[in-house]
Amino acid sequence: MKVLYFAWLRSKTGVAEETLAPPPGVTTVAGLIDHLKARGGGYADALKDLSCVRIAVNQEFAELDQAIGAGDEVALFPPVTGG
Amino acid sequence: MKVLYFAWLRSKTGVAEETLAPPPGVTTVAGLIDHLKARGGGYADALKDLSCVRIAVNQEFAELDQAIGAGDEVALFPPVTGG
Amino acid sequence: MIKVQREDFDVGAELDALARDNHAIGGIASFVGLVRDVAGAQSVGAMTLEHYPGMTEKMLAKTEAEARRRWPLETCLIIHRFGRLEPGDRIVLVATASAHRQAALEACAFLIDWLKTKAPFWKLEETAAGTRWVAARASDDQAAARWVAE
Amino acid sequence: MIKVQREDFDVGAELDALARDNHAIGGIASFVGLVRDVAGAQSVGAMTLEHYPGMTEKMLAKTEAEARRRWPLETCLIIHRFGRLEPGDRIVLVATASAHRQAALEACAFLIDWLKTKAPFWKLEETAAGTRWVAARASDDQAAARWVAE
Repeated sequence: MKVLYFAWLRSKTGVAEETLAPPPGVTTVAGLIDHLKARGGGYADALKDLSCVRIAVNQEFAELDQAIGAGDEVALFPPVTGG
Repeated sequence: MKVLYFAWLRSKTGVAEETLAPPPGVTTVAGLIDHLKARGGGYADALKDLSCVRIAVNQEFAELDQAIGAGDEVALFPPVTGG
Repeated sequence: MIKVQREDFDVGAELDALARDNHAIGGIASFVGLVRDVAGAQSVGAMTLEHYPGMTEKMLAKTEAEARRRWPLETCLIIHRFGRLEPGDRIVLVATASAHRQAALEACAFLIDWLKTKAPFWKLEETAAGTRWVAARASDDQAAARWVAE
Repeated sequence: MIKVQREDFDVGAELDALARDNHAIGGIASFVGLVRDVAGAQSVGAMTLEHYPGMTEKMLAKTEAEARRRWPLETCLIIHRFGRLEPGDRIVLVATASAHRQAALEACAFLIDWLKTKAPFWKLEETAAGTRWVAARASDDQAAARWVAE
């Protein structure tokens, strides 16, 4: 599974992109986020307030309950500010 | 008094602009139009349906009851179609 | 700013000039009206735009002033051509610049809607069957009227 | 058409290209977004636009498709830049061409409103006090939401 971080989520985690093998039991975005928060440090800080976090799975906007698997690309980022 | 005609009012009257001394009794745009219609021919044809005629006095939109005098510029034209 | 002219205009250059050196501008909305040619029996070869010199400038300036009164614009431009124009030719440019995009977009729509019913221009179309004066459209009156209601 | 690029663009040339040889077009509406510099303590020196390559193109293409579904557009263009930009620099161009001006004007407003909340771009501003990520604005969500309600 590929996980991408943008804007201040990238700054806080210190990672732009990582490939990880999600542990058994991680079947949704919510599960993945709990897994990442458990790493503590920048991850816990970046993900502490999910109202400020937006999610895309395979480059489409998604919600916390979206099912994900090993082949998916999951992106975590703040609300967008383009235009 | 200067009277101007635009678009098909000009085509019908055959006149773009004329200077006339309004006869006594012509004190409003309506009075002027009656005076012009009485000339018959192209004037009567151009002014027969006033729902298709717009009026400006001194380059401001005006209504039939607008008071006019010798020094005024009166324009008669169809609804505008610019832009 | 108001320009009434026979000559064509350069949209890119006009928009660049609007924003130049004013870093308070966050967005420029614009509308360019073109001579349209409807294919078929009603096909238009060209048209001639007649106007009322003097009143035209007055009405466009009033329209601009009203837009500036209603929205916080940094600047505002109306260019309207007259004379003979062919299909694809530019007729009119309205452009509005503001710190905020909604003000620019709304003021731009307002300017073109008002101009359509208040600026003394008349179109004479050339068709295969001869020339004809374009009739005013009720939809233009309705479009202008919504800015009064608001 | 969608373009996501680091380079600047030429608004006049882009608009000309949109209308070229299509005489069914009666009007082109456009919006250009610029880097704004608010004077004072919050003064912005420059900003860097980060985006999500791949998803950006996908979301812009979806936004264009939705505009074409809702309005009778002859053509439609979105250009969005990324990378470091300075005050006065162009960020985005949206342009819509239609036979009728209301369709062009409404679709243009729709495109920029949707893009503001759906295209994955993030602004990092440089100020005297350091860099800061620009926060999303509730007004942008409201502007996008009105196109759902309609």
